[in-house]
Amino acid sequence: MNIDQIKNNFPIFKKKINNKPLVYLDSANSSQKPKSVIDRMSYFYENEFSNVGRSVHSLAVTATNRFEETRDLVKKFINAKHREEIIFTKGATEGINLVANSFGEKYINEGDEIILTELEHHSNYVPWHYLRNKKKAVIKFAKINENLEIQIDEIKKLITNKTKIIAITHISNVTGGITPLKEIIDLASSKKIPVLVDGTQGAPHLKLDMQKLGCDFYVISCHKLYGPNGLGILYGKKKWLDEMPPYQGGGGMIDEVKKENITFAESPTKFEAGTMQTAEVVAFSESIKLIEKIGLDKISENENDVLRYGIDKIRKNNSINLVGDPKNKASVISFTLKGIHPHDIATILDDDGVAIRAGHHCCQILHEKIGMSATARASIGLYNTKEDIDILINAIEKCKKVFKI
Amino acid sequence: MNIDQIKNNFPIFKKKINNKPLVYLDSANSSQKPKSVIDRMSYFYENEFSNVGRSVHSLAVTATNRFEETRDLVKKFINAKHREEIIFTKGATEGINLVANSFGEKYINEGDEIILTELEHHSNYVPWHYLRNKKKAVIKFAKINENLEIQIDEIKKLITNKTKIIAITHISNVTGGITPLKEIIDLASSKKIPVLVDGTQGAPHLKLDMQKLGCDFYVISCHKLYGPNGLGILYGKKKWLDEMPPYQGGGGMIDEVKKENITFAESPTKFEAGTMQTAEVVAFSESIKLIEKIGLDKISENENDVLRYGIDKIRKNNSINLVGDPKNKASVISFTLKGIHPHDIATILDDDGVAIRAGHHCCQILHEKIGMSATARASIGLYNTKEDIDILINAIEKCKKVFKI
Amino acid sequence: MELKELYQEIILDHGKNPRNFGKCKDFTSDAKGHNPLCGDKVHIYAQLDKNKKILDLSFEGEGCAISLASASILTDILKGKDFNLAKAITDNFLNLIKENKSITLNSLNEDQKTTLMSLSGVKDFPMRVKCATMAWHTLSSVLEKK
Amino acid sequence: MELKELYQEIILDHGKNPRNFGKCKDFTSDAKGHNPLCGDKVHIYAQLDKNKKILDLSFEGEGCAISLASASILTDILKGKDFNLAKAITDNFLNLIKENKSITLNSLNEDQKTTLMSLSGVKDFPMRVKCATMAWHTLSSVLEKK
Ligand SMILES: Cc1ncc(COP(=O)(O)O)c(C=O)c1O
Ligand SMILES: Cc1ncc(COP(=O)(O)O)c(C=O)c1O
Repeated sequence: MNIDQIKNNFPIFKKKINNKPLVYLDSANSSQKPKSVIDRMSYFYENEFSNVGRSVHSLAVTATNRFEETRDLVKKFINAKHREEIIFTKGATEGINLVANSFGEKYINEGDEIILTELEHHSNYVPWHYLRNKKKAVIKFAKINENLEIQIDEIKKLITNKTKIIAITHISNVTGGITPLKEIIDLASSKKIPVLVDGTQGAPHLKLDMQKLGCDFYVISCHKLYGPNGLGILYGKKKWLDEMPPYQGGGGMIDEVKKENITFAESPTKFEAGTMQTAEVVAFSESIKLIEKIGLDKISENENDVLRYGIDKIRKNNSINLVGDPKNKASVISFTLKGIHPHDIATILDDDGVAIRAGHHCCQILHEKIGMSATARASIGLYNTKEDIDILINAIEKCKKVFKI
Repeated sequence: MNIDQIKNNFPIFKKKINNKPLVYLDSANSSQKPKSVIDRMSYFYENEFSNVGRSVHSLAVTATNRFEETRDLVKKFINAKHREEIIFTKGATEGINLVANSFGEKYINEGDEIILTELEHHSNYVPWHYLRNKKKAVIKFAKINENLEIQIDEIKKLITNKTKIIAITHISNVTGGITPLKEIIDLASSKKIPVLVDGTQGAPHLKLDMQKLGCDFYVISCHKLYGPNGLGILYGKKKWLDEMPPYQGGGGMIDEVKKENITFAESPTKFEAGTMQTAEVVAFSESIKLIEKIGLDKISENENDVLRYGIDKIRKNNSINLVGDPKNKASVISFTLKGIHPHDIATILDDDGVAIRAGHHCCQILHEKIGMSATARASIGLYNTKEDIDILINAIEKCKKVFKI
Repeated sequence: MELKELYQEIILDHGKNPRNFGKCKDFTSDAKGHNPLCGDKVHIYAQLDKNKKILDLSFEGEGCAISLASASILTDILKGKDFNLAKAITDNFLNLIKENKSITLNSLNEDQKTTLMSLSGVKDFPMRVKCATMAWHTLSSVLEKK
Repeated sequence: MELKELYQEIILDHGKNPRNFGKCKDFTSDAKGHNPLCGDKVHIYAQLDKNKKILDLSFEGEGCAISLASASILTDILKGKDFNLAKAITDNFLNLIKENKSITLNSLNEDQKTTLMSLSGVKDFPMRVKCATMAWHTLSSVLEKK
């Protein structure tokens, strides 16, 4: 696989940042977009645009077909069993809110327990916090170990007969640690506890197979998967989606509307209220096509090469501290420098065209645990190379110079 | 104003539909997009893309600035008092869901009353229906008259000291009738009842001034305003937004997150959970610029010319029945033909390149009232001409031929 | 996409003068179909006997020419048939419309075949496929309910 | 955008060795500032007397060099000043950073002016403006609380 060729698909890499070539190491935040996705969106608006599912004229037919074809593509991409299990959302955040709200409304009552982990992103905690307040439910956080890894034993400990759902990340957006999902889901299934997987960081790096994985819900953000902003996917097992009440109310999701009562359509329509982000959905099909053309195995092989190369270099560098040391990890390197705050690191790196993220990465529980209010994070996408790591390390060295350390 | 010049801004009109030029009369469903909006989105992805508000590198700075500049533009466009009163949503539907949920959570209790009208779109009913179920609240529908107009007296009749909100459309998406909003809002204010305006159909045709209008909430769908799909605007008075609890939970909207409790940011951040549809927001600034370049007064002047021309022609044609006859109206002509179902009309019109919508237009309450399960609707946007109306009428005549009537 | 393929003489006739409209006497099973996006509705009534035969069949409903004609043709053709045959014809018809397969059943006479085939013009109008198939899906419910 | 404009000697010094760090004795008013997006925090303590004078001023906090230096410089410059002057200097500083206006106050000596001006490099780094201004906004709360 030739990375330069792949990089050529992403117009933004023609851009200079502070007169330096862009070294984009912020894909865990949001990935850049290939030309095929950008152009698909323009093409759609210029040639095929109409509202979906509502009118019977030719444009509406085309738009509706393109939209629903993408649902089929996604179904195949994640190997779901039914196309009705694929719901388009605004993002992973909305996906989790939908489940916490709708599943929570129906199945979670006073005293019931929700298991999260200390690694969760705010998106996989705040919606459950609402539910805790609304239903007087209990949230339990599974402890992570000194390497900042999720451990199945800590989850096992927390399970009681009041556990109603386990909501857990696939890959940590701070440590890159890969959760032993299969084991956790098997454990949960044996106790009939449904599992929601926050797959926001998982989907871009790991091949997905919903039927094999066996989780009950899986959420994805398309913008981290080389797709458009403002689009996410919620996968849910049909048996739940059939039973769950709708989430937002509006056009398109009803069966019959009377003054006294309203009945609702079936999934996925039931969960897609109002005019959808059609262009984004249609364009996302190009992300899937690109990923499948390169192959997720090749993508992760290259990403892992770059990751290992980076970790090795950092280990050899005494002034850089790695944050977390999970055995099984992907894409993410979080680090700190003694005496230089991560924000200052990010600013100085930017001067060399290197884009990373600094902060708590929407993981305050984790940052409180490790006693740091912020860390610096470099994250690797399909377009990154070992050269990018070299430039990163040089720029980190420069931080020390600027700070006279 | 030269319509052809304006039309040239919209690439889709180069397209042929069934070998005929596209006559797009479905803008109330969703409007077509000018090249400037489409190109702005591409440009953003190709040159400026990064996640907003989260990183400190240069791309993130640019993206964040563009995003927040659009908020300022929207503030000016609708003459809101504070930029914090502008919240970006997925669409009008999400805007209303947000208010029904968040305002409803805090201010509406058992037995409290919500006033809607018989003209409301499902988006402005279903969210209130949820609230009715959740809080045991009561929904009252203000009756419309034989011209299918909203009448202030019918609203007045329904107001009691239990009325907690009035939620009402600005322009009906079926009749085009313009609601006497100012009078209704003045009445409501005098009784300290907040008013939510469903401005989905209002914003594309009427100049907006939130400070003059004095409503408490106003929702907009950008895709009906020549902007991208998947984006909406919720305007809310600061005094409410400051007090209302957040809606969706996730990254970016928090203040401090602990295991036991969470505190939240201020508006608008509080209401914008998760990664936003940045490209869409940025591109929407081009919609506003186009509208302001032409001028909303000129836009509505032309639209009204075309509308009156169409209504006159239809009145002279004995076989076409107008649906609703509001005195004050904009953009929309709904009609039926004796002996031909609206779906069949839409299909036959499409054969001549004419795109209209047929169905209940997400207004089942209204359609039940008028005893029709479906109507045909032609709706006028800034790019439509009297010629479009001529082609429409000819195509309607063809329906009779096909049906041998 | 030829408009006159969609609106054939037979369709227009069945659309304007639907056969077997109303509730049939002594119906023993019924089911409703509804397309919430457009508002089309159908309600099918059947009098079924113990020998798995459709003694009588009728419908009520509102909708476009295609959906009315489709329900009308359905009742006309399947009245008097036994369950298995009705089921086979339904499958055949749905395959014709959705998968573009040809009608194979020789249990129908030429006249009935022509009538049924008149609905096939809908294949080229994707947004109208549901109009043509709704009654047939509803019939399946009626038979399953038995 | 010159990195060395942002990380001037004075800033680095105040960042590494913040002045007036900790709770000042007998503080009579305090307030917290927080930037939830990056996690920077500041807590300002002031001992105020009835004659509207800031007798003592200190802070605690964590964050980047800019935010620490900004809080440190603030306490250094405003300690001993009376309210109105502190308020005027604050406004002046915020205008400098946000509106790019120049510092006009001659109540500050040259040394203090140079120190304050060292924070102005932040103007060219929009994402860092909040780091430089948070302490000043928090001080306004402290004075208002009085
Ligand atoms: C692990 C994880 N979960 C959830 C999210 C939320 O995704 P989004 O902001 O796209 O809704 C993110 C991204 O910020 C993430 O990294
Ligand atoms: C009057 C009215 N309200 C609300 C909506 C819902 O808007 P959206 O689907 O963009 O959320 C529409 C559009 O369908 C409408 O016409």
